Amino acid sequence: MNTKVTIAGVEFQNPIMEASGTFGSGMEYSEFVDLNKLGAVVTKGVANVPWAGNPTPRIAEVSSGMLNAIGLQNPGVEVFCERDLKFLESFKDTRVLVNVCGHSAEEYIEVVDRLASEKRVDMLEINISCPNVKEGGIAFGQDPKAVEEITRLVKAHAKQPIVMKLSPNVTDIKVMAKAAEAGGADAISLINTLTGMKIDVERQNFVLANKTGGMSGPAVHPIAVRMVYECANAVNIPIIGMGGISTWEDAVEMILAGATAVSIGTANFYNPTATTDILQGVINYMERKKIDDINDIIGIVK
Amino acid sequence: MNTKVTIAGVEFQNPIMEASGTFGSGMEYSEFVDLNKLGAVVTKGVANVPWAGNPTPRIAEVSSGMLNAIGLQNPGVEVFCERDLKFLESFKDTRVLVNVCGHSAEEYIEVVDRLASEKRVDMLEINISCPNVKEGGIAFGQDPKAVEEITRLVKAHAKQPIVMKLSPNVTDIKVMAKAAEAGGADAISLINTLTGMKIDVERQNFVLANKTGGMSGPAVHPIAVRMVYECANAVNIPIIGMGGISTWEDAVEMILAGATAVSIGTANFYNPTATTDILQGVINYMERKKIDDINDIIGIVK
Amino acid sequence: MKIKEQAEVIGQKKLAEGVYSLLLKTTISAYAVPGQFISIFSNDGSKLLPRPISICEIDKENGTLRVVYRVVGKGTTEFSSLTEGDSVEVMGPLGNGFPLEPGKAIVVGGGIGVPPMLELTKQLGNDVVAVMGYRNDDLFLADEFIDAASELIVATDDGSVGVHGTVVDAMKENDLVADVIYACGPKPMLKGVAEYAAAKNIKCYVSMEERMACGVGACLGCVCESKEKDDHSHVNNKRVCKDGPVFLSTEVVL
Amino acid sequence: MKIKEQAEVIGQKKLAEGVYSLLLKTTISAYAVPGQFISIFSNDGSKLLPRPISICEIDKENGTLRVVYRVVGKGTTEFSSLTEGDSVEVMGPLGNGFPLEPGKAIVVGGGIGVPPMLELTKQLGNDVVAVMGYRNDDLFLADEFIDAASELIVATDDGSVGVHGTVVDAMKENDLVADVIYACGPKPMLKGVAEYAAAKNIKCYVSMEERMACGVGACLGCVCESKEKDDHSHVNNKRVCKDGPVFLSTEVVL
Ligand SMILES: Cc1cc2nc3c(=O)[nH]c(=O)nc-3n(C[C@H](O)[C@H](O)[C@H](O)COP(=O)(O)OP(=O)(O)OC[C@H]3O[C@@H](n4cnc5c(N)ncnc54)[C@H](O)[C@@H]3O)c2cc1C
Ligand SMILES: Cc1cc2nc3c(=O)[nH]c(=O)nc-3n(C[C@H](O)[C@H](O)[C@H](O)COP(=O)(O)OP(=O)(O)OC[C@H]3O[C@@H](n4cnc5c(N)ncnc54)[C@H](O)[C@@H]3O)c2cc1C
Ligand SMILES: Cc1cc2nc3c(=O)[nH]c(=O)nc-3n(C[C@H](O)[C@H](O)[C@H](O)COP(=O)(O)O)c2cc1C
Ligand SMILES: Cc1cc2nc3c(=O)[nH]c(=O)nc-3n(C[C@H](O)[C@H](O)[C@H](O)COP(=O)(O)O)c2cc1C
Ligand code: FES
Ligand code: FES
Repeated sequence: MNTKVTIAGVEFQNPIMEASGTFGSGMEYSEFVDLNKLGAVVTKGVANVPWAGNPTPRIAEVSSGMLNAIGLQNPGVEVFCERDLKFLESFKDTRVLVNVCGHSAEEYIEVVDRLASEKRVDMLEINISCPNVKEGGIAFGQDPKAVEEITRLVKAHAKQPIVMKLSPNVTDIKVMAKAAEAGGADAISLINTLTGMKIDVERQNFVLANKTGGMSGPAVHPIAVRMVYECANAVNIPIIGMGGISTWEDAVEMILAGATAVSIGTANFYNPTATTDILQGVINYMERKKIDDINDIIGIVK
Repeated sequence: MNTKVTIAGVEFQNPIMEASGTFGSGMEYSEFVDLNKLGAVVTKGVANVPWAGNPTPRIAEVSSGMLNAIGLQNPGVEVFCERDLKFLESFKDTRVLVNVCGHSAEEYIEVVDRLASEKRVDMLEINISCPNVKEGGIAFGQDPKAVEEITRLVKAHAKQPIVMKLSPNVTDIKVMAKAAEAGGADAISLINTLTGMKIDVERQNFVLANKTGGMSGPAVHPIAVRMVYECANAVNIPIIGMGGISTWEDAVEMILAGATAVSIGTANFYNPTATTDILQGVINYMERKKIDDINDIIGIVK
Repeated sequence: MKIKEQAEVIGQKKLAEGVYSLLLKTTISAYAVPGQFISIFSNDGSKLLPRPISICEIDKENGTLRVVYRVVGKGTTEFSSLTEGDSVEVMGPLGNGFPLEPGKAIVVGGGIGVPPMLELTKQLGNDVVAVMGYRNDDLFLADEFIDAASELIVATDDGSVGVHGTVVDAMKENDLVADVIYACGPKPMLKGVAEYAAAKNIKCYVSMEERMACGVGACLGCVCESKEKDDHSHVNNKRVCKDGPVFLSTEVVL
Repeated sequence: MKIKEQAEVIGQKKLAEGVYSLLLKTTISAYAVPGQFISIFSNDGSKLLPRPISICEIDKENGTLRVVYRVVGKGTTEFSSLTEGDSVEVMGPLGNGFPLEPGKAIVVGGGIGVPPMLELTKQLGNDVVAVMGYRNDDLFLADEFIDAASELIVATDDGSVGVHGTVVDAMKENDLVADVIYACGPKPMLKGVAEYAAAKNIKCYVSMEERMACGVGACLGCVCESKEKDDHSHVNNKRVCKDGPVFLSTEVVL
């Protein structure tokens, strides 16, 4: 049975990754899962300098999901390379996708340039869709011209293939996917979080210090599947699908809709072995359904 | 204690309505709730002629919500006036909002004209956001120019105040709200359903015959609250808030965010007395919090 | 009269592989007729929609309803772990039920369409031939049909018991005739039974299934295609939950 | 060593209005130290995030953990209905715990910050003054602190028992001194204790709270502000779940 998938020339031993920001750089969850079993580790967003993120509370629970407003706290690309990439050195079987964030095109490029020489980085995931950043961030991801532009700029600097991570907070995701493709993206990943809000009726105030937060978890899964399906039928570059994947069925659903690989985010928080559990479930499904090659079912539901 | 709210000169005894399409014209649920207790009955979308709707399956369950692809099946405005409005005659205390749908501006206007002389109709809710209609429908609701245009046309014909019902499947809901306001809308209601998809991994096919469906239920609530909040701070016309309201807390949350009234949809399906239960909960909250007038808490969380 | 309430679980037992019989104490029993169904709700806040399950037996004296169901997904898996003393949310009775017609009757059930025919068979009285189709020799409820019907004919997909084939094969083999036929089962089976009935000129009622949301006729989620324009919908659609689940075989497109 | 597993409920009892004591059989007990916490998960598929609850007592011999919690929302309401023999999903031990320092100690708990101090008090040995603050005369766990500590001083908001006021008022009234202070409770209380400690030049540990998602340090959801740049984050933020919940009072902004 073959579970290998290839995206932009990079081969992944299987299509199961975790989603940026939910897994750190893998250190914490390496107590629960063997990172070498994963298709890829996708790191938390990294900026050119350390970011402090938003005030707390940063987390709110909602029905079948959560809101987060971390605000892309990160130690900056320098520390990231020295510490996190070094930690990832020892996991040779898994690929490493570094999620990149910035307030401006210049900041993205600074990170991309710094990562160019890092051998441990197999691919860059460019987060143009985080709803928690006031400048840049969502503005990039919601305007097709800006998406194409930033993609082109990043692509010109990147030494590794680039995956553009799209925001679901748009009228037509296909337009954004096409813009990324036109800008030269090697792949796209979706969905980032949907902007939501929770109000505490007793305190009559927002639950999150940031007022709004990004919604993730099973609640967003049907929207994610729809968007992956739409994009798969709109562009010719591969898709990394994510959003509310919690079970192997959710992962298979996403693959059938057109994702070449899938990322698991929020599910790690309630099941630290979600990634490997889901991988095993997908393998069992393939056996039961006599699917010899995972590539045979990518996007077959039309 | 005052629970009365006024929208476009129409007084509602309380801010609790049910959401269009989830309650028929009230007949079926009148076995469970006294319609005279509700702020308003909002009818299923009505077109100029009978619509057959989509093929089945039309319903899929998702985590904390559901997808529907009814496709606006309805018996047409003529039967509606003769049967449904007649049925509603006897419930004098509740207001009646008729939800209007169409494939084109002409079709909307035909319905609006036909309803002009109907005394039992207190307000029209213009559904420009149903994701299940291929022509018109979503196209109207996702383009601000189209929203303004259809609002203006409908307003010119309408004898009752009009509420424009907005689609959440947009990049910036504020733009749509402002377009409706600019077109002369008396109020706006939001959110309609978010477009989602479910795939059956065993059959390797879509669960819904229509492939996609509109997502509703608690899963969409945080998005709805955020959008109501955004609109409340962008326009000066009143807002009817809806989306995943399942408990009195959810209803209060929506009011605090800026809704003058709220509609309860999917919750009726798992709690047929959801509307009156929530009304009672809101009243208890007001008592406990010593809120003399519901109007005092509309949009106070800023 | 529709009721939504917490029913008390009187008992549950496994009838066959994946098939469970659940006995519930509920005031719905006072109003129920054969062919109606109830909605059973999950305790899990992420699974909101009702699971429609047909009524298998009604005991008005003890105030209980019996339902028999097959575990096919998350909801039915949850129900299968209910035990005596637990409570579960139910709504009903829903739908129209089978009209009790005079004369000789054939009741036909296939797979998980078998259980809804039991109360009907009992209420029809004695001149009833029951034709029940199963996958294999796991003949759940067969003993109870032997007691309730004048005759039980069994068909199995694998031929292990009775007629090798479908219930329609069994009806043909026995050249059954009657004044009325009642059927519940998968759509292809209903189609076959309806064709058999039409050929023999027998009045035929079929019980339909569709995905449901409200269960009470409000959402228009569960329609099936009707041959004529429907009085309520004014299009060729009938609501399975409200106008059905039982229809004349000649009313609906099978 | 972090474990996620189904723990068995050995028993549960109500200690005071809305306050419950839950005894769990879990292998986590083998690795736990005072001041650490566990994540308890809801059975309801719509409530996904863990509820962090501090460890109140550790019984390594019997392999049990005791937690004491206040019912404040949906998750804790669900936990309060657990009874003997039920199982519940838990993860832990999480966080760093209190360092056991030599010398004379003051342990300070306020409200639902009282329970986490019990195991600490026991493990510290004999020279411990416990200062516990309550709303009213519902003095849950007070008897156990009497047994565990050298002395118990009680403060109540309503003045019904002990010192009328806060734990800080009680400390001042008794002019307490020691080599180390440990505190858990609401932030304003921690601030007061930290100021008292600073004034008296006593080393002080505080246990912090923040909304959590992962509970293991991966999501950066639960940070608190640190006075210096943190070694891990490289900004002025420390993760309560991983770097804490116990911090030196001088490390964090209270
Ligand atoms: C009027 C009516 C009466 C019924 N009576 C019985 C009965 O007596 N015994 C019994 O075992 N089953 C009966 N069913 C089917 C039963 O409702 C479904 O099997 C059940 O809802 C599945 O729930 P689940 O959560 O276990 O499965 P899910 O996880 O929701 O779905 C698993 C699979 O079950 C099927 N399914 C789901 N919902 C429905 C539905 N509403 N109708 C048909 N199939 C569905 C689908 O194929 C789906 O893929 C009846 C259905 C209807 C409409
Ligand atoms: C490290 C740590 C240790 C804790 N130890 C204990 C303990 O020993 N006993 C105890 O009773 N409680 C403890 N708490 C608080 C406990 O986690 C919350 O009360 C609980 O998660 C509420 O869950 P719920 O579903 O009942 O409430 P929800 O319905 O989720 O929320 C109700 C209210 O509880 C509060 N709350 C929710 N989540 C948290 C959280 N993570 N931290 C703080 N407050 C929250 C909020 O004010 C919210 O409005 C601890 C919290 C932390 C972070
Ligand atoms: C706590 C948290 C932090 C996140 N941080 C990032 C991030 O740094 N960069 C990014 O591109 N996406 C980030 N995301 C989005 C996730 O990668 C993912 O796109 C989203 O959560 C949907 O997947 P899920 O439902 O499986 O969590 C974050 C999500 C969560 C919940
Ligand atoms: C089965 C179903 C049918 C609906 N039909 C209509 C409709 O005819 N017109 C309309 O404007 N909205 C329709 N809606 C949308 C609801 O009115 C409401 O906007 C949406 O469901 C969000 O609210 P909820 O989460 O409380 O259900 C329908 C929703 C459902 C679930
Ligand atoms: S399920 Fe709603 S009309 Fe039948
Ligand atoms: S809860 Fe995730 S870092 Fe603390």
